[in-house]
Amino acid sequence: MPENHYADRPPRTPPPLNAANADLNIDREVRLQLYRRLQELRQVGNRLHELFFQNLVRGTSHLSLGMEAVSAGFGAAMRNDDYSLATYRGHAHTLSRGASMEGVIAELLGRDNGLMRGKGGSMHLVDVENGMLGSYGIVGSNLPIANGAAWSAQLRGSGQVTVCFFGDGGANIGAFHEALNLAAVWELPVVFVCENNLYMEYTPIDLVTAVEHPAASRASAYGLEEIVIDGNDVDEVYTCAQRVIERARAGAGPSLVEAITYRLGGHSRADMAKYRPEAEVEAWQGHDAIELYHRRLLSLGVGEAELTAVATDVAAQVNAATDAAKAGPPPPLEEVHTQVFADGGSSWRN
Amino acid sequence: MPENHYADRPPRTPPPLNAANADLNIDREVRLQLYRRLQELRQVGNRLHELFFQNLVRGTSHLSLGMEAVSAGFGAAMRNDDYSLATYRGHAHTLSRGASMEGVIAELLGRDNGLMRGKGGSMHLVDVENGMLGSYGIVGSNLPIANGAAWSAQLRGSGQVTVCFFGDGGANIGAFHEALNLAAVWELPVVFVCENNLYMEYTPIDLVTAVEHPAASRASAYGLEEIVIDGNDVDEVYTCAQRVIERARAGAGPSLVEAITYRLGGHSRADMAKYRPEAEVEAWQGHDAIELYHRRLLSLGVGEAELTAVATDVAAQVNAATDAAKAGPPPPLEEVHTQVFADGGSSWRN
Amino acid sequence: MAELTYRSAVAHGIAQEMRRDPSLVMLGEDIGPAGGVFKTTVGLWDEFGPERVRDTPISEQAILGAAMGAAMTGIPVVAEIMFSDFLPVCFDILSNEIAKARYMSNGQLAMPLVVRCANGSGVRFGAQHSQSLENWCMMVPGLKVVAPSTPVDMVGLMAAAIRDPDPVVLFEHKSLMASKGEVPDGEVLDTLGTARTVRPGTDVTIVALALMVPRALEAAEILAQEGISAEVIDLRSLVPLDMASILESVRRTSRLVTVEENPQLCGWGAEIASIVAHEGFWDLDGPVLRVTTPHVPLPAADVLEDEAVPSVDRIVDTIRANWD
Amino acid sequence: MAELTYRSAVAHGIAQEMRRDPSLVMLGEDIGPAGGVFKTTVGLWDEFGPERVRDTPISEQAILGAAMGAAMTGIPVVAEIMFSDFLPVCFDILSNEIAKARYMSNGQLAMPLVVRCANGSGVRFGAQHSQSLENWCMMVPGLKVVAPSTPVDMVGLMAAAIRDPDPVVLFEHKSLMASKGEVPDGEVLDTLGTARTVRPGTDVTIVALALMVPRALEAAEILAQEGISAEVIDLRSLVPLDMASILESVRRTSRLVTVEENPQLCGWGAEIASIVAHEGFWDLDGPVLRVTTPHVPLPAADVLEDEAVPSVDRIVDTIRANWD
Ligand SMILES: Cc1ncc(C[n+]2csc(CCOP(=O)(O)OP(=O)(O)O)c2C)c(N)n1
Ligand SMILES: Cc1ncc(C[n+]2csc(CCOP(=O)(O)OP(=O)(O)O)c2C)c(N)n1
Ligand SMILES: [Mg+2]
Ligand SMILES: [Mg+2]
Repeated sequence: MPENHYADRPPRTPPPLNAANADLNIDREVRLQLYRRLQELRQVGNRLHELFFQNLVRGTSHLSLGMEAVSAGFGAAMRNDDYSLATYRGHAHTLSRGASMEGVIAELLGRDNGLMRGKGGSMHLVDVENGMLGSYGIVGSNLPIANGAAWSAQLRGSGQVTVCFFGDGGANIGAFHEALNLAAVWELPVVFVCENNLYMEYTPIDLVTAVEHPAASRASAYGLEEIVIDGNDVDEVYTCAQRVIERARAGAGPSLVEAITYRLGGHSRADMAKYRPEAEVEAWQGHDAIELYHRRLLSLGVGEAELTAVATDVAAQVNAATDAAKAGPPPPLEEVHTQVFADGGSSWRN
Repeated sequence: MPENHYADRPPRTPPPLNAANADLNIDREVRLQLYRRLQELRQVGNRLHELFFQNLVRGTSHLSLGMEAVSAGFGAAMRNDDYSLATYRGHAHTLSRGASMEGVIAELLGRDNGLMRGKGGSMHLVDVENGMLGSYGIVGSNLPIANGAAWSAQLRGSGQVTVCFFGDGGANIGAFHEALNLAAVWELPVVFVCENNLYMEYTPIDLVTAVEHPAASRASAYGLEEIVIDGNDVDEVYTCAQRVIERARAGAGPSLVEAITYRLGGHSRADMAKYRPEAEVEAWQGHDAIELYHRRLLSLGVGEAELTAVATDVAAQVNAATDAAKAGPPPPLEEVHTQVFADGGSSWRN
Repeated sequence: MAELTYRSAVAHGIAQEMRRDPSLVMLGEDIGPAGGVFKTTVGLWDEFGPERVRDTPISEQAILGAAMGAAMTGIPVVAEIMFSDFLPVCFDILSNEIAKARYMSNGQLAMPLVVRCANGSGVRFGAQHSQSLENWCMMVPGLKVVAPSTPVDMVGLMAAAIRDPDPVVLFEHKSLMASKGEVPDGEVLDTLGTARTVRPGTDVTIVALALMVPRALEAAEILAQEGISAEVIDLRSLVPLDMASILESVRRTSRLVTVEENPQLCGWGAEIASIVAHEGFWDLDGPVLRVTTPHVPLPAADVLEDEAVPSVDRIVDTIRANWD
Repeated sequence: MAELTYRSAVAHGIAQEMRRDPSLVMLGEDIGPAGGVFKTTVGLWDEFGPERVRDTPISEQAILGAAMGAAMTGIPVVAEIMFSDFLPVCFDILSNEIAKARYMSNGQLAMPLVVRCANGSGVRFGAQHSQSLENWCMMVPGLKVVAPSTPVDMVGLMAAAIRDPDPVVLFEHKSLMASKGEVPDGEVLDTLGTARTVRPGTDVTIVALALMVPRALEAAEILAQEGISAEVIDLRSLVPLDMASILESVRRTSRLVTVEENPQLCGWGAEIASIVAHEGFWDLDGPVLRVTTPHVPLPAADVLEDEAVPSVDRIVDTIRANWD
């Protein structure tokens, strides 16, 4: 089997950059925040990649390298008490809600200072205090659960909106269908965001999907608007996020957004993603969320020095978080037996 | 709780009868066969209803009274070696493939001469010899399985087409989505037929569905044509069935058909279906598949006497089948332990 | 004191809790105006309205997903899965998500929800609507499992399950629906994880659950006439499991028989037998016996279903045949 | 004779059968050009082509449904569910449909299919990708269940499972993937339902499965140094279950210990313990012991996962502590 088994397929190239997005009405301060967030997500992603190859991440890790604009854009558009649910590829979505970098990194290292003290691991980041209701390892499972969080907000009249991220591959599983239908019927304040990075693990999504857009082409099946955005243009993501979140908050019901993006690295762990056409990878490298945004900010008059300062600042933060994470001890062995039940333990008999 | 809890909803009335269907190019012989089949299905249904109230059907029974035109029309359009899969509401679909009336009735009576010697019961009629691959009790389950039968025919190059029947309520379950997508991607020779009788068990389907047509409004989500037909007009059903089955046989892939129909009786067992608006029930009684067809055949010059003869003939057949079914002994108790495994037994250890 | 059917005890218990806790909600198929296909939720929609008693599409994953998401954000939920046989349709949400969320989040997520379902044989519905699947839930770490056998237990254990901060699966036995019993006026609240000795005895301990409890009692009656004194324990709850009561009983009787409606392999009786064969080994004076449905899917015909599921006669015969 | 890894033995066994039976097909996620996420299907797509080795969408119900429909119409199928942890997503098709079709149809439908999945702990993937779920399949009437522990067993039992006319779930252990062993040249065909005594002994019978087999063997080695002679049985197959071998062994050793990777409740060890506590009761000289993962979801951190899953030390300690 050749490692690059889909190398001969016609490359699926990024959408053309929408230059008009530079003119979107977004505050300079917000844009700088978005840039900072992109830097954080990218730099933590890179760091986790390094730690994996240093054999310090013992399990797996599904990075969002290249896909950061989706979580950054949505994260910035959410209210502090809004809810997020992600897949196993949930690091960026957790960080974009304000979770501690140390907590995330330490969790992947299996340390006691991890977000869940090592119990959950890379695929299951949860940070309830910051509205992050979890990363779900089973494809599709988070969509029906997101409905529940949205239902709860509806019942409580809290005005909270739930944003649920999933992959292109996840749009073909049964839970997607059930969740979308119920959300529409109950007019739930929930936004489903498909991060279409064109691939399942190693199989191109178009080979196994009946329609062009795994999520958006199905919106009409639930009476919803078809929304496809450039998931690498953080301004476009942010603006769309504001709109659909506002809509949900106003009681106008759910939305389904498909954000087209690409992972710069592999699916997980040591995957080098050699199975993709080279021209495709190159095209997407040329449409990198962070570089695009860097150029846009320059074009909007932000100085190179200011951007560099952000990047440097973030680098220091990531270094400090890494050191702190590494300094954490392993969790005590008794932790195996805690928190199965609400009494803190795992006792099932007397 | 009032028994007629949805009585105040606006009635959902039948589609207007399409008079042009009289002009469809269908042989007189075929039409008489269709009429006979309708009579068979109706009369067996009525008989089963009686037997239930005589407490002879010990389990449950989900009748197709009022919905017979769908199975009659599709059954007539199928080749002998084509495959059918149905839900628990599978009597008509089994009979329309040529299964023995005695076998069906006896199965409901739990007798040894039942189609499956009493092992399966009303919800699980199977008659492989006649292409009936089963009645499935779990909503949605038969759709992915139908794909498998179609895949097998594709692999074997047999030209067989698989027809899979399901309900409006079944269009909201995850298996529907997975099955439709795979069928489309693999271009399987399968036809999915939604019998939309406007209700789940007791809940009107429109209260829990995001779109007008639970099945057809979703066809585009799988790149398929939206097809809605009058499920009570057997000529319309038959013509549509011919078209989509031919398409599948020719290798042009799956179809999704939504046949609008109505059950004249309850969902199952002793349900009197009092929860529906009276005006709705009356409107549909006026759009009864058998009466409609009776009138059409008269208008096409078939004599009343000829039609009466068919009905009388079928009545005799049903009586004979009932007597034979009742004469069957209960299955021997050892049958509990047979046919779990291919060796004929159920042994799981030495 | 009022006499209630087991069926109406379901709604009775839920109503008690919905009155107590205005945040408690329900969802499921046909549970609203229709009152449930087993008529176990009759009256709740009328009293608590469509916001708190929600009809759903036929989407079991969506049902349990909604229940989970609501529970973990502060809304306690009672979700109905119409037949336990449909649990496999949503088993990922139940076993991988609901059961594990607290653990994986290291306690960040709470899960105050109850999944109710009709369970068990006797109605001649065949292999996909008659199963006893308590062991399917017992085997999943993080789930609690309850199966009441009487109206009063139904009310009290329903209340306990609803108030429990952990996810509880509550099995309602189809063949017990019409059975009747006294239920005290006022609040009824029971305790999870407590078995009940429903008949004292000295020679053999019979452990049973749900429909098997009345059968075990009848069997004990017959055995008594033959000079065998059987103690009958209604297990009521599989998780938490009241092993103390079982071990204590076996200490006195020196014999254990479990009576399970599930097909044999990996049933709850196996778990109990294995624990007794360890911790109670030196108390045992004879082999541990299990009476179960044979390891087959359930047949539909009445004579076959009756042959498959443990009967009073089979319980008696098994014990008699192994008596010395 | 060639040395194969356990991982490559999977494809080796399947290839042998695909060459033998040109009607045999496969389906699953990323099993084609990618060779499977565990690289267990490498080479099959190249040799047998995309018609016989089909990539699917992420649609487990569609996968098992397609497998079932094809199998019952004459096409034998090997379906991959990537991780056993995903079985609950398609558990209706497996437990209600595939397992019961023959019975409900009174033998009209045959079901020659194999469901393969990666199973078990040791890779620090956390609670949703590390489970040992053999008992979930064992408890379903109509399914056969196999879990090989060596490359040669993988080839031979894969072939046997594929040729078996009944549905078989075959568990491939993630932590054994890199292990190596000799596999004879030419056709290798084993027999379902046969356990293997992998170490003879006289004092205690240890029954183990998959990853627990090498651990039980190591434990036996240590115990031998302390004068305890342990017989180790590799169960290999849960359905059919080779109870004869276990009972025969216990007759000689008078002691039984099961070593299970699954969480305790309703594990396969419970079933075996309960049978031995009945049929082998008078052979037993001491309590039946079970070593299992505690009844918790699996934690992700390496130290915690290692603490949870039965280790050589825990097996040794359990036996030692119960020795008299
Ligand atoms: C139900 C289920 N099936 C299969 C898997 C294995 N799996 C993990 S990630 C993945 C690919 C998912 O692709 P996509 O949804 O596009 O998300 P991406 O990884 O590209 O972000 C698969 C098949 C799973 N976790 N859950
Ligand atoms: C997965 C699943 N959920 C629920 C049920 C219970 N149930 C049986 S029939 C039915 C209604 C089905 O409605 P529809 O699909 O419209 O078919 P109809 O009965 O109207 O023919 C329900 C909810 C079931 N059998 N399977
Ligand atoms: Mg993807
Ligand atoms: Mg319907």
